[in-house]
Order: sequence, then C-alpha cells, then structure tokens
Amino acid sequence: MNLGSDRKTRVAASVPYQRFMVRPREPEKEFCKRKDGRRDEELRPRIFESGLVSDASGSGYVEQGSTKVVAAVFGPREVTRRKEFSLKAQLRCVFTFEPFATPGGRQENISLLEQRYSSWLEESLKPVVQLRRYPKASIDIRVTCLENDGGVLAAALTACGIALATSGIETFDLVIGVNLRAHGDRVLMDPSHAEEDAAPSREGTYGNVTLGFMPVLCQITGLLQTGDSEPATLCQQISSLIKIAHGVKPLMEECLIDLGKLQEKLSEVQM
Amino acid sequence: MSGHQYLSEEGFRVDGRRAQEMRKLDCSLGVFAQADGSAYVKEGNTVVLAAVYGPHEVRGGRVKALHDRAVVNCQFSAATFSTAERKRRPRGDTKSVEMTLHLQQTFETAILTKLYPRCQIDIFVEVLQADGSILSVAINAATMALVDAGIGLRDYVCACSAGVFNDAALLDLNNLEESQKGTGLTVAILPKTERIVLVDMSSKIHSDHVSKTIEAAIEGCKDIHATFDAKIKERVGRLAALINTEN
Amino acid sequence: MAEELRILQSQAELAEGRFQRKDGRAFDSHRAIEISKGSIGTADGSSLVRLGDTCVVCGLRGEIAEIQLGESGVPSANIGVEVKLPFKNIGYSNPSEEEQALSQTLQNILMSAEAFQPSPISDRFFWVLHVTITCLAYDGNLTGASLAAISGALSSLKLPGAHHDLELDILQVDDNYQNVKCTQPIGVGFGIINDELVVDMSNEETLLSNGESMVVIDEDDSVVHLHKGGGTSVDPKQLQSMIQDAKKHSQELRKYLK
Amino acid sequence: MSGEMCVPGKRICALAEDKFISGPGTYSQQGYIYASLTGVLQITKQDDGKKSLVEIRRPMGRLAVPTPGSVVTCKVTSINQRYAKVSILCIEETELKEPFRGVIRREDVRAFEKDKVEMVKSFHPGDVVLAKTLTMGDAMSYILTTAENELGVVIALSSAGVPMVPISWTEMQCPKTLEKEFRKVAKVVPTVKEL
Amino acid sequence: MANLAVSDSEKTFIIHGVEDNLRCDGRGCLDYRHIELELGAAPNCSGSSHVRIANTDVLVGIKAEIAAPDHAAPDRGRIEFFVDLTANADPEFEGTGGDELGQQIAGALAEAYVSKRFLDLSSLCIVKNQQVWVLFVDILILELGGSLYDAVSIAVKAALYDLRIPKLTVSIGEDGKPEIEVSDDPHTQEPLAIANVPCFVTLSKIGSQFVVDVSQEEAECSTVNMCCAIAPNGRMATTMKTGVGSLHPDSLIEALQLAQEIGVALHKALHKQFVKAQELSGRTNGFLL
Repeated sequence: MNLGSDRKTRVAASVPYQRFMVRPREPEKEFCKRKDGRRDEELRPRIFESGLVSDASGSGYVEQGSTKVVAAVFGPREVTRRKEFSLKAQLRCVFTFEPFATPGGRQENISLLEQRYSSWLEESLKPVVQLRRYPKASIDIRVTCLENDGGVLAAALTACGIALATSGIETFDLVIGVNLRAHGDRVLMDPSHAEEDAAPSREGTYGNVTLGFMPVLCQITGLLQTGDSEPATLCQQISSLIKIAHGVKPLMEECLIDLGKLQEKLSEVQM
Repeated sequence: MSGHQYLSEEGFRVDGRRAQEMRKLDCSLGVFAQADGSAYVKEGNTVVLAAVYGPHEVRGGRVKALHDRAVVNCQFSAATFSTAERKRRPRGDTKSVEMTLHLQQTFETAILTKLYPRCQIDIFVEVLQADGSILSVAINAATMALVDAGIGLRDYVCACSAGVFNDAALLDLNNLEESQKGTGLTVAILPKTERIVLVDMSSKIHSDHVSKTIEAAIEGCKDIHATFDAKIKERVGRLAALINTEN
Repeated sequence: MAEELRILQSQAELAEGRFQRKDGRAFDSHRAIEISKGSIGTADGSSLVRLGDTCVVCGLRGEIAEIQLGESGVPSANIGVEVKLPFKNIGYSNPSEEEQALSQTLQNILMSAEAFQPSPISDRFFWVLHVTITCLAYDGNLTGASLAAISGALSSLKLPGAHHDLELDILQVDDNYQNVKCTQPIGVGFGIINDELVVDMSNEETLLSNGESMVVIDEDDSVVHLHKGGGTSVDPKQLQSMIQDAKKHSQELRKYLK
Repeated sequence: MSGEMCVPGKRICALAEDKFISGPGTYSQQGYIYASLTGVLQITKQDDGKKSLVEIRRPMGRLAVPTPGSVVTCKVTSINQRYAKVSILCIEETELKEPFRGVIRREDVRAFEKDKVEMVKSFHPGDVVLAKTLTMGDAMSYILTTAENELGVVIALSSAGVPMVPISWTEMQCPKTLEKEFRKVAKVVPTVKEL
Repeated sequence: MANLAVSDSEKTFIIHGVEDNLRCDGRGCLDYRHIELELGAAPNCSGSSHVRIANTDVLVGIKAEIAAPDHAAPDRGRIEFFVDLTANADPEFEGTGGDELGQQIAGALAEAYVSKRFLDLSSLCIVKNQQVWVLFVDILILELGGSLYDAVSIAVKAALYDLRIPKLTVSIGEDGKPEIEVSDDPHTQEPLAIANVPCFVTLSKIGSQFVVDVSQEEAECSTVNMCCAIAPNGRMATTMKTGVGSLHPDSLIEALQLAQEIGVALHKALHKQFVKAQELSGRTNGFLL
C-alpha cells in the first residue's frame, strides 16, 4: 500500500476498499438471462430532463437505468485560448467521471478514458451543431457522469443533445446516443455495466457498439465498436440501434416541448 | 571499474578504438521533405535527427519578435526507447531542458540572426539512439540541418566530446566511457577561426589536464568539419549538376 | 452582464434605505429545501440537494488507509473533501482557489463535528471517507447547501465489514454493508443587509451584503463552526440571534432529513 | 401550423422560393425547411402578400454573436490614445451571459475630422456605449464603430458618481456639480415602447 | 504539417479527381501508396521497425520489461502504447502540443489490441500474479503525410514481428519463492505470435467516394473517416468514426465492407514485406541514410 498523507489537507492516503474484497472468480459461463429480467431488446427505463444547470445556456440530464449523466452547454462565447481566426465556431467537449461514479471505487487511470470519451463526444457533436452561424465564438460542453451503470457514452451524447436543443444554439437535428452489447448470437440492448464488462463469448462476435444518430436527417454522427465483430454483423446491429434511436426520439421531444412550454409561460409572466 | 580499464595497456578502448580515434560518422541531408532543412547524423551508435523550420513569422504572438534579429527556438527531445533503460517521457525533464538551452545559446551565436529580423528559426533535435556524446552529435546534426535549410551561418558549428583516462585524452566518448565519473567534456568550435562557442564540462578533470583535453576535442571537431564539408560539397555539387541538366 | 446592472439597481435602492427580498421572503425565512438520498448506486452514500436554485450533488466513498508507524504529531484526517463549483471554465485545470477554500472549510467543519466515526478496523487499518461535492447550479448559500447534502449522504452511508487477520496479515472486506455512525452538521448562512439579519441569501443578496456568516450546529445542538467574514460589522446581540436561529432551523432540517 | 412547438430537426415544409422563405431559427436543406431551435413556429406573410417567412421563436430569447452591422451595447474597460477597449454586454436586444471583447479605434469614433479625435475626450472607462460592429476583427477582439449620430456614449457617470445629462453631441454635464465633461454622445432616439 | 492551406479550387480539383477514380499522385481510390519498411531500426530495443508511407514516417521501438501484472488479468502480460508526435513532424507539436493527438492514437491502438483473440498475451506471463513481461511500445512520428492511424498500426505490427523476448527459466528457490533466470544465449529468444494482430484501415469520404490512405491535402477535403482495425482473417477489433462530419447508414455499410476487403489484402501484402525486411534486417543502413 502506498502510504503517507496529503501534506496540504492532511488526509491519509488510502485505497478503495473494493481492492480487498474477495470475489470468487466466476467460471466463464454463458449468461442466458439478464440479471434485471429484461428481454434482450428491452431498454431500461430512462428519464430525460433539462434545465438542471441554471448558469449554462442549456443543460440536459439523462438517467438510463441507474446510469446518470449531466451535460451543460456554455456559449457561444469568446474564445479564451489564443487560436487562429476561424469562421466556424469551435466546439469543445470535456467529459469527466465523478470520483464516486465508477463501480469498484476510484480508478487510477480514469483520465485517459475521460479524454477518449471527450474527443469521441466532440467529434459526434460537431456534425450536429451549425458551427458556421457562430463565427469566431466557442461553444463549450461539460459532461459529468454521476453514476456509471453501462452505456455512459450513449447517455452522455443524449444528454448533450438535450443540452444543445435547450440552449438556443442552432443545430441541424436532435442527436441521440444508443448502445448495445453483442455476445455470440445474442444482442443485448442498453447493457448494464456488468454486461458491458462481461467476459467475451467463447466464439463468434462480442463487444460493445455505441452509435450517435440524427433521427430526422438519418445521419450517423458517431460510432464506436470494440471487441470482435465483422462488417455484416455490425451493419445489422447498427440498423437495430437506429430503430431504437427512433423509439427514443419521442421521449426526447416530449422533454424538450415541455421545457419550451414552460419557458413560454415564464416569458409571458415576465411581460 | 577504475579508469585504467577504459584504456588497455596496448592502447585500446572498450570498443576497440585507439585513444584519439573517432567513431564512424555517417550523415545524410534533406531526409524530410516537409521541414525546411533536416539532417540525420549517426556517430557510432548515437543517432540524432534534426529538423529546421524557418525563417518564418514568430509563432505565439508577435510580442516575442525581435526587431533587429531572429528568434532562435530550440527543442531537444529523446525518444523514450533511445536509452538502454526506457525513458518515461521524451522531453521536459531537466536534462532535456539543459540540452535545449545549450543548443539555443550555441546557435544564437552561430546563426547570422541579423539577416532575419522579426523572424523565428526553429531547430528541433530528436535523439533516436543514445550511446554517449549526445550533446555534440545533437549540435552537429543541427548544424547540418541549418546548412540544408540554407540559413546564414557564421561557420559550421562542429562539436566533439573528449575525456581523460590515465593522463591520456580520449575522443568521442561512448555511453560506457561517459558514465565513468569525472571524465568528459564537450567542445563546439567554429572551425575556420578555431574559436570555441561552447564548452560544457559538468564533471571533474584535474586542472593540468583541462587544456590538453580541450585541445584534443578541438582536433576532433576539425575532423568532423572535414567530413561534413566534404559531404556538403558533394551534395551541393550534385544539386548544381541537377540544375544544369534541367536547364 | 445584465446581472451587473441589476445589482447596481439594487445597490441604488439600498442606498435609499429600501430593501426587499426579490423572492418576497421574510428576512428570517429559508428557501424550500429538497433532498433526495442514496440515489447514486456506485457511491457508498449520496444525496442531491436543491435549495432554491442552488443544486448540489454529494457522493461519499469509503477507502482504507494504514496507520503510519512512527508518525508523530497530528494524526492524519479521516475525511477528505473535494468541491467542484459550477463548471464554467472548461479544460483540465487544477481546482480553483475558491474550490480549494470551500473544500478546506468543509473539511474543517466535518472534522470538528467528528462527522465520521466508524469503528476502527484494526490497530493498523482505518477507514477514510472521501466526500465529493459537485455544485450543478449556484444561487447563494453554497456552504449551507453542501452541508445539507453531506448530512443527507452521511445518513445514507453504508460500508462493508472489514477484517484484518493479524496472523496471516491479510485484510479482507466482505459484502455485509451496514450503516456507519455519523453525526450530521447543519449549516445556516447569514448576511447583513441594511442592518437587517438576512438568512439563506441568494447569489444577488450575497453580492449586496458582500460577506457571509456561517453557523454550523451539531446534532447535540453545539456550535461546531462559526465564521463571520467581511461585510458589515455585527453586534454581539445579532450574533446571539444568529445562533438561536441556526439552532431552530437545524432542528427543523434534521426532522426533514429523517 | 403557426404556434406549434418545434424541436431541432423538425421538417416544417417544402422550400418553395415563391411561397416560403427560411427565416431565423430555421435552415433549408435539400428542398425542405427544417427547424434548428426549440421554440414556437411562426409563419408570417411578407409585405408583398405572396411569400411567407418561416421562423422559430425561442421564448427565452435568441443567442447571438456579434456580426458585422449589428448594434451592440458595451462598457468601456480601458482607453489609450489609439483605441478604447470595451466589453460587449448586449447584441441588439439580446443580453449576453458572458461578454465579448471589442475595440473602438480612434478613426472609428466619429465620421468626420477623424484625425482630430482625442480618445480622452470621447470615452472614459466605465461608460456605457452604443456601437456598431464594423468587422470581425482579429482572433481576439471585434472592431466597433461609433461614427453615427445615434451611436456613442449613452450612460456616463460624473466624478460625483451621478449619471450625466447630455448637453450637446460632444459634451455631458453632471446635474449635481454642473461640471462638464467631453464625450462622443449618442443621440438617443426614443423607441415606441418608451413613448 | 498538420495545418495545411488548401484552397477551395484545389479541393474541387481533388474531389473531381476522386470521382473519376484518379488521385493527384496517380492512384485509384482504393490504392495504398508505396510502403517502405525496415525491421530492427533501433538496435537497442527488443523489437523495432521503421515505416514510411510517402511523407508519413513512423519509428517504433518496443522495450520488454518485467513488472507486476494488472489486477484484472494476473496471468497475462501487458502492452502499453505511447505515441510521441515530434516537433520534426510539425512545429505545432513542440513541447506538449502533440500530446492530445498522441493519446488519441494510443487509446485507439490499446482498444484494437485489448482482446486475446487478436493478440494473446498469456505467453508473456512469467509467474502468475507476480511477474509478467510488459511491452512498452513507443511510437515516434517523425513526419506527417496523412493516414496516420494506418501507418502507425503497420509499424507497430512490424515491430511486434521483429520482437524477440529472452527466454526465461523459472525455478523455485530455497525460500519457496520463484527465481527467474534470463538466458544469455541470443538464439533462445522467442518471437510473439502475431498472426491475428489487426491493422487500422482508414477510409475517408471525399465527395461521395471512399478513399484509402489519404494524403494531407486529401484529408483536408474529407470531413468524415471510418477507422477500422481489421485482423488478417477479416474480423474487426474496433471501428470508430472520426472527423467532423456525419454519414448515412448506407454509406457506412459500404465503408465497412470495403475496409474488410482492403484489410485482408493489406495483411497479405504486409506479410510478404515482413519476411523480406527480416532478411535485410541489420544489413542495411536504413533508408534515412
């Protein structure tokens, strides 16, 4: 154990207790039923909210099962970094995990994952925003994961979508993130963290697929597949993810329209 | 290991060289198309790559620009696999910062900076393999890259390392010899005038031996100059021939 | 920016001796507080607090540390606090001064209240509690809201059993999660505006009063933290009434927490 | 259709140049007009009675960045002999959450006798100025101008801390101390609402 | 250089060329540029390679060290990637300027190598739970000429091909703890099984066509890339969309199938080159001289 204490705060150096847990290594058996009793293609209940972060131009909160993600959009505002003049807005996205968000305690190398997620989100959001309408400005998006129980990246993208749609920044379309876990012949929609991390199936396809999708324009804005797959299978999986995204869209619209109506009432009161 | 083992009674060093013998020197110019000048220098097992960009507009705000001369910007960096033990990072450690400073000071004197007012000249040095005499090889590579870029120089800057073992001066130290405490120094000269632009001695040498060692190093620098001069003349000659055939 | 103008206006009104709270509250009335506890499964204890427009998430993590042999002087703290303010500035940077100051204050309060008292694991190992406060939206009285969130999270804190086998020198943790003995400090923020004692200030009021006082009350009604910084001077009587008011409020809030 | 709540990406109608024009809050692509904001759809007949403007109005107001030609409200932060640095607080009607930086150069203060302009006699730090965006400027600041009658200082405090009253287009007076100070004063045209 | 000024008319020229399946350097849309390959380029490494695709120049050195294994995988070796974008490639990368891109590439590589189906690291285990070989794969990017992911992954695969790890004998010592002995004989060094190691195939969309191995100029014309890690047997280890644009599902399907075909062919060609390069290894001065 690495010992000592932080000189400034005098907090003793400590390690997560999960390190000392004795976990009998489960034999790698094929799981036939999902732990929460869902069918393979069934999604977990999700909650979409907006306007949680009042200082931001727009914000979104997504709960997908017990995965919880908050996104806040700031700007368009002045570029703080000295950069070259650009006729398009710069979009920056920073994703962070709360220290208590990951199962199994704090993780050492989480910042690498955070950076990877940040750049993936950035590239998946750039096709959505009408960057040319905000020359010389910067649009900053902060995403925080409060709890990780699978599908963080998809939930984060959806949260960013809500945040953008409520911010008043002009976009081409809504953007929705969806994900699945492939395990042999089975395709588990919206997997939990345990399912995402499960041992690979003995043969055939396995892995996680996350998709960012603009439902009206029918465009894929982001894709990340890991594990072991092949083109034909992946294509099938993508088309079923697209179906799921279309299914999620009404819920998102409802959330946005509710907020819109609320804002309308508020502005009438203020008049 | 004590000093005498570095030079056997028969006068041979650990790698079989004689005391005043240099390692095999290879170099090639213009290895990269994108940089304004580049050079690859291989001295024994020490391999250094240098690239020169510029003269160009001063990057990062015009505040840094000097109205009467060019800004010389250097960076020394070594590949993480260049040393026997893996390095944790390629640059930013104290040694690299020190090397950067040496390079910068050396080339600020050597480059005719007055010719390029309000400009910046970048010299990037990348060590691919380190086997002693890194600073001298880095300086040599940077010189070649500057020549390749066609930047005005007072003269070549040629550098060579030397050390003392049992009262004998050894030239062009390798890693093993360098790791011996209290031995080496690096000298860089402008060969035409034989003026010294840099002496870096961070180890202990008896005062009686210092001037002797420096003299030996200067001889080494002259050797290097001869090799480089021949190399560049050959290259320029070839280029000139090419131009002639095009016409 | 318009905020700047609004404050100018309020200041002008204040100069004329008029002051009213924008939301129509009485000077001694608190904003409605909303606490949801234990909503984050990956944390060992958690809560979300909304106090007016201020919104704070608190997550707790238990970790295990080893007592250092031969360490003299002050024992190291068993509570660490990390505060993240409303995320405005983007980019990876170290915590701002404001965040550090608030972290330190909260840590001091929790330490002096002895908020976290688990049974020790063995002579060598003990529990350390890591508190993370994330402020999602800020509208004044952040310290009060953070303390309420910490209290809420502490009341939902559950840690597994840990056993140190002295013979084999093996530390083992089971999955028998149990509540931990904690005390819950409650903080009440005050300000003085126009010679009136104003409680639970919003952001605008905080700027007007330029200075906030803090009274933190323990479970057994003892004051564990008292801070008066900047702003108008107070007379001892006002200080007295602050403490009284804080006691009253902390009792109410405690009932709500249960 | 007017009055309906739209979300970004909603296909509103086919783009027909002679019937519908894509207005604020919408964009057109491949023959259709789509919403680009969450807000209320508004279709207004244009003056010529043929075309209709399709726009999405956002109840909370529009977000904006300075564009050439837009009138901005800004506060002077510092001045020197060549230019005044300002921070832009409002663009047209929109309040900004965070300011943008801008400069008013000496030659852009007024329309005539440009070479005789003295910055100290035009602006003081702290003045609230109405200006127009001239160009996008460099990577940092926007370049603004006050070279119109309606542009210039609108609010300025005297040394006594009291808002001054304009007495000519180059001078303002403190109502308390009656002290006069030089400014490039804007001729404020009362809007209909204020009347 | 990373920042390249390509004018609108140049872009139009490139896009029109691509539509006619003719690129500026005379290639078709799905042709690679000539790949120069050298093994053993850094003699003080356990495995190294140097790959040059037109202007893209990548040097890879692998150092094997003995260390403790990961908590999660006690019976497998580890592989760690570090990508250093040198200032030689672009002055922008001076100091820490290239770190972000470097981490992105390293992350993508780690993702492609994570599964034991593609690279089985269990042969790198020395003593379970205690000591394993850790492969530090250090990638040096000396010049940028487009198609970086592809070039890097080819160079890494080549370096893994060149990798020789000393054979170790483990015996149980007197105190019951295992003792490790390193054999001095260079002929007992073992290569790593790399038959299934994937390489990245990046397809960039220019106009309506997918193009492989883009140059810097062409990269400026495309907004969206599909980056697929394809194994020699045609399986995909990881796929990601990069770039600022979006894709229609139909073109995605097209891209994935193309990537598979190209990937399989690429691996075949690479294998031949590896064998050839190994014969020459250590006998040439390298193509920089």
